[in-house]
Amino acid sequence: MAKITFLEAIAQAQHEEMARDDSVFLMGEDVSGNVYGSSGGLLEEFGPQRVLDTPICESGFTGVAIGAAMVGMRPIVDYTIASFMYLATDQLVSMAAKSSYMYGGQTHIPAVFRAAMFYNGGIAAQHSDRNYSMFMNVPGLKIVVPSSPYDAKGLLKSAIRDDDPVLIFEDGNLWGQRGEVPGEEYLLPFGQANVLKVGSDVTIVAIAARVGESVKAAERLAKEGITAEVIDPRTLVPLDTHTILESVAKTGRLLVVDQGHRTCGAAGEIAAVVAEQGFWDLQAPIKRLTAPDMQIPFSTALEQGFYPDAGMIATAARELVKE
Amino acid sequence: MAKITFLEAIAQAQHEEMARDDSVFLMGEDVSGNVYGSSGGLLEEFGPQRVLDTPICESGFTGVAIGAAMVGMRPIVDYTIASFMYLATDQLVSMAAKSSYMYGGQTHIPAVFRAAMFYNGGIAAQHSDRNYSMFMNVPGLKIVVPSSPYDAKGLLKSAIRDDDPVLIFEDGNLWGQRGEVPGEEYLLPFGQANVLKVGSDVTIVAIAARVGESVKAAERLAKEGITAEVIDPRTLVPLDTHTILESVAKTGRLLVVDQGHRTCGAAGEIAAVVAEQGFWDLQAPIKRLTAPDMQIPFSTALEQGFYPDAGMIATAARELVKE
Amino acid sequence: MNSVSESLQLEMYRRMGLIRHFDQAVQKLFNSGRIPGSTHLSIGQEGEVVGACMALREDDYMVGNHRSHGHPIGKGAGVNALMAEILGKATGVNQGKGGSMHLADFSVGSLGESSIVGSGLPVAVGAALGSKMQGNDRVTLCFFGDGASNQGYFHESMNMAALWKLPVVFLCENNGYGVTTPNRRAAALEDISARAAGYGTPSTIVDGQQCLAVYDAVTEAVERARGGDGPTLVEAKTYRYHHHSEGPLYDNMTYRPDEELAAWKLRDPLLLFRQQLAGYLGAAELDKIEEQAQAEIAGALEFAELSPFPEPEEGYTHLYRTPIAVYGGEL
Amino acid sequence: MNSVSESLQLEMYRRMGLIRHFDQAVQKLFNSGRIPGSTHLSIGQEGEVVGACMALREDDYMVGNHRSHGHPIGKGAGVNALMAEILGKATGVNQGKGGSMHLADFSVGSLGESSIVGSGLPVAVGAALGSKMQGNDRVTLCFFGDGASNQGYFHESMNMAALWKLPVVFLCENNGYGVTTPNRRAAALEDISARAAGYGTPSTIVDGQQCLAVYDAVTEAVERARGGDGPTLVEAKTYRYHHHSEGPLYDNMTYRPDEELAAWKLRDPLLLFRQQLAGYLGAAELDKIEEQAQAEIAGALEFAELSPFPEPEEGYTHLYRTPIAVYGGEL
Ligand SMILES: Cc1ncc(C[n+]2csc(CCOP(=O)(O)OP(=O)(O)O)c2C)c(N)n1
Ligand SMILES: Cc1ncc(C[n+]2csc(CCOP(=O)(O)OP(=O)(O)O)c2C)c(N)n1
Ligand SMILES: [Mg+2]
Ligand SMILES: [Mg+2]
Repeated sequence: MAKITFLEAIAQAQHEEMARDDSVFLMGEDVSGNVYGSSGGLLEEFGPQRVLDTPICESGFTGVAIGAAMVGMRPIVDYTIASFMYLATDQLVSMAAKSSYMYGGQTHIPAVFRAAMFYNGGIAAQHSDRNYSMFMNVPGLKIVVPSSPYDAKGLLKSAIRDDDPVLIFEDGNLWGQRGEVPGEEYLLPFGQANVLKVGSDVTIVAIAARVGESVKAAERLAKEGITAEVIDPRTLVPLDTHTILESVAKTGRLLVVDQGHRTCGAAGEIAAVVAEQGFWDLQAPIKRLTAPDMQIPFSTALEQGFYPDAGMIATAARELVKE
Repeated sequence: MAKITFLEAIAQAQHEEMARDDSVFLMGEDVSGNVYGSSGGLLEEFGPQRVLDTPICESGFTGVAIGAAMVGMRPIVDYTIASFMYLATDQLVSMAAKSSYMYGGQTHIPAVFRAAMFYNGGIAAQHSDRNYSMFMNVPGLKIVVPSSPYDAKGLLKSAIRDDDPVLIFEDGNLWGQRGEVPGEEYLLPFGQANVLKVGSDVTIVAIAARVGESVKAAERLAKEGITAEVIDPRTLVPLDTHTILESVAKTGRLLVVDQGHRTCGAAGEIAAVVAEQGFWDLQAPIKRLTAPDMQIPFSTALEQGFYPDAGMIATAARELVKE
Repeated sequence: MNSVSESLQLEMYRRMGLIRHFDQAVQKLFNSGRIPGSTHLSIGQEGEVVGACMALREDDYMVGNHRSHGHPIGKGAGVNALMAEILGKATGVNQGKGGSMHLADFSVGSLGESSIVGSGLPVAVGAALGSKMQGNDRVTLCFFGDGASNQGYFHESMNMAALWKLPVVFLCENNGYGVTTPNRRAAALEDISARAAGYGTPSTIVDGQQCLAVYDAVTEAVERARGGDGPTLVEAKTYRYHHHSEGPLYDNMTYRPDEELAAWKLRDPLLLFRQQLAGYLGAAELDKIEEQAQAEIAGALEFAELSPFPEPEEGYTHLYRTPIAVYGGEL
Repeated sequence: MNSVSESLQLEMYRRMGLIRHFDQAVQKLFNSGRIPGSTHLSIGQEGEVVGACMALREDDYMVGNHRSHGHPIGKGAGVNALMAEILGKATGVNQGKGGSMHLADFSVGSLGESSIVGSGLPVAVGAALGSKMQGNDRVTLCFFGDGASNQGYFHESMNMAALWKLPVVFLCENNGYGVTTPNRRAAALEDISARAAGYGTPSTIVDGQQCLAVYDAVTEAVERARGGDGPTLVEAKTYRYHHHSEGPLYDNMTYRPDEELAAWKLRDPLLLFRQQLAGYLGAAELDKIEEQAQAEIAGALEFAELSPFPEPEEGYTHLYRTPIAVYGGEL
């Protein structure tokens, strides 16, 4: 199997789906220029109509995508950075998420909204958002957080074929990471978690780039005789609660690791689900490891330590196992 | 003490603070016309400059409020309906919440953003949002959810004097409700929960209009010999975890009641805090009662039963106590 | 105007009548407490609604807003399912999920009525983009109010449509007010059409009470759009006889002078239509049409009344086209 | 122009030199990996930056954007704290929390540089509203790019400012591109100033490479604003010599022709300033000023380099002015 980067996997998925289905097109600021590397070759192959550069107007072009979807197109919107979704929140919530429901199924919005998260890069408060949790609170959206090139490709292809609005949050810290991706076509279903490590002492549920850190932590813990089960939900909506609960039934301990803010974040949701449905299996308090409820500073001297890394994860897991 | 409506309490708070401090002013669509009843008399007393009707441009006029706050004004922005905050999300998150931090304390944004929640009124998906949870995920904001006229007045006055951006979510179902409000001036501090009923069998934490439903439920339960402790956090950011944890230490059981959506909602956050910090006190699984993760339908035939009422709360509490 | 066939004129008059009677029926229902939420009537604006919609082809698209009982009717929707929707019935066009503020009928190209002011504008541009990409020659008509024209959406949508020369017609229903705020206290210039110059887009102001004048202006705009020459901004000056929405909220409000309302009523679009056609189409003929419209609405009302409410379980459908498990309350 | 005093002209030249050398120093730092994140230089645009800022009074306000190393300098900020901020040091103007995209210095009326494109526009309008309410006569100058002019914020801000006749000057830095997209592929009309007509707002196009021309245009706009006659839109045609941001992302990109860049460099704002003043201000004098500017930046660099990084605990301050307990990571 070829080893390609996360970004190349995204590019491949877009390429394949655009070749397969004429109604798929890409839009966003500077997409034809392939500034970040996820749209390379698309302009040459599909032309400027299907690789559509937009003016800088996130709220407007999100509405454009929704309108196009209503008449049968399948837009992929690239926001480049997740922070810019705030400008498009009205269209994402009031229109994309609600149209199918409020029109009683007369329409549906098969659109994909891609956004990269560039936290941990000295890019300061206005560009470092990891805001999937806010959108998890909105019924009608599906939320995808791939953690590897393989997942990115398979989940993005599924998202493009999905008939509902799908938000894909790409972890910028993974963009350059390489991983094996098969040559043959494959799709990954929504709502099926990936168990990366099997273990019986503690369950670690991790999101996006925290998955890799958790695997590293699990490897360190293994040397100490602690076996951690590492679960990547892959999609946060729908959430594979079954796999998580089964794991907790076995381990009795849950650590949730998330680079997002804590309050009302994805980690809290997962914790709440287990506190409700897996309570009798728990042998210790649930623990969340998240970014602080703080805005993101520019200086590396300040930002370092903001996001849970392998060391912090291992420490937290060790403490949990002791309880 | 006089019995006044929730809306009158809001109007009083605004009136008193505008009279006290020249830098306080009200802005929003149709505020001078007092359409909904929270700005009555203000135009006559303070004139059109301090009761400023804006064009319909939520993103823009939110930015205007922020700019005015930066130069020393203390705007109160009235969105009328919380659903319209989605248009202003960029300004609320990228500017209001982040400015103090990213400019290293050179500035701060003493602005109040008021929004009413009109769910349960046949007003359909685009006007029925109860979206405080989304904003709880944003560090830098303070989030207030009053549940009575007394609280509304005291908390709004505190919000206006607070030096940070405060979002106040007013439950439209409470606007007409009457309650006692003292003639003398008072302020309510942020981060101090209100214990409405003392009990030892189960802790019920409820938000906004769910507080009244929970009190009703507690009264029914009392007749059956079950004593429920009903806690209203009053402010969700900051959250008075201390009062909640102390209560759970006594009751061993937690029910969280919220009219918001479930996933990544306020109820989940409260559940997660207790699953982490109050775990050893718990004698039963935590339970959330929330609106479904569904958009809001127009037809009363469909919307009824969407939000936990006294009956549903009592049933859930009974089940919890049995476990 | 003389090119407008007699049958088309009759149909215009019929649809104006349908809208008038539809909204009058809705008003009664609302006053008797039968309609939850809030409802916005377009009585007084029927001329521009019908004139604009009828300039479209049947397979063209139309986007409305919160004041959109008339828009789908103008586009040719059947009134039964619309009325049933207003009452929250299972037979409603949205099966009771949308109600008064979302009266869309996709089967006639009515692509949704979003009640978030201004939010329909980019959606209309998107539909036009879709048509262009699909290589068909459909045009999208977008209704929006004077108040909506102050949203950023207006600017972004005008710019993209002009830049990409998309087949879209922007129809500003300038009824002088957004809720209680007069346009002159919300927009820097009273003529919204003045803004078109910033995008190199043609624009025109038309008397919204003259159905045929609107028809002509929009027909020209539609031709331009269909011919690949991009958008046009048509501003129809009009008036709503009712307050912003039904109910007691606006009783005793003085935001607009009584004489203003009275003056506009003298220029009622149905009245003007009759005057304009006098001699050419007989009064008896027009009376008959109006009576038929009234009867059709009475029938719709009966249909709606007799229809069942949806079952509670129906509240949990249609969120997704490809459903996933979600927390569903007590179900 | 002749009314501009010699000392003011010298100061203009000095600030242009400061900005040029500041950004050149930043470029070197970035290339050597000393600056995290991304950084946007305004080399080539110094003329409009300084010309506009110097038309302000010291107590006036100014709002910048992502390309705002120069804006606070133009407004009179000291360069030490700015440079220290770029390096993420504790002595930075934002104590290391903001960095290159947020170089605000509130002490000189620089009210923040928001890197969300367009978001500074309504904030500037708000500052102007505040001034009006407070009854002082301060003016707010708002910088924004050609790309930003396509955001809804532009429209909403122009409308409110014009409607309320607020003391604000909108300065569009039209450098022809937003990242790699030429203005003509993003805006329906190339002249952003054409949009002012839609709000009844005066507008003017000015050669952004001619510092004094910009100064004159903005001075007029500032006078209008201060006099209570509302906003003006000034469009400065300019060019950035560098790509959108530093780093390898744009290497080998062909979105703009080499000849275009070369042609603009012939009209370098510092060069043109010297030419225009030739004879009037001596070359020697100007050389000296530029050398002093260079030395000042060298000093700032040294100050920044020698300054300590903030302590990790500092990452947990300033979120609120009235602090509340929040989850604070490992602290
Ligand atoms: C984004 C948003 N802001 C505010 C409202 C409340 N609102 C509903 S209609 C309306 C006035 C709209 O005025 P206009 O666009 O002129 O349309 P008209 O009602 O006059 O037909 C307002 C403010 C809303 N629905 N959406
Ligand atoms: C809302 C938003 N969208 C996109 C971006 C990414 N971005 C940063 S600068 C820029 C181009 C801005 O162009 P322009 O306004 O012309 O300013 P210039 O960079 O040319 O000075 C873009 C797209 C952003 N920062 N904010
Ligand atoms: Mg109107
Ligand atoms: Mg530019």
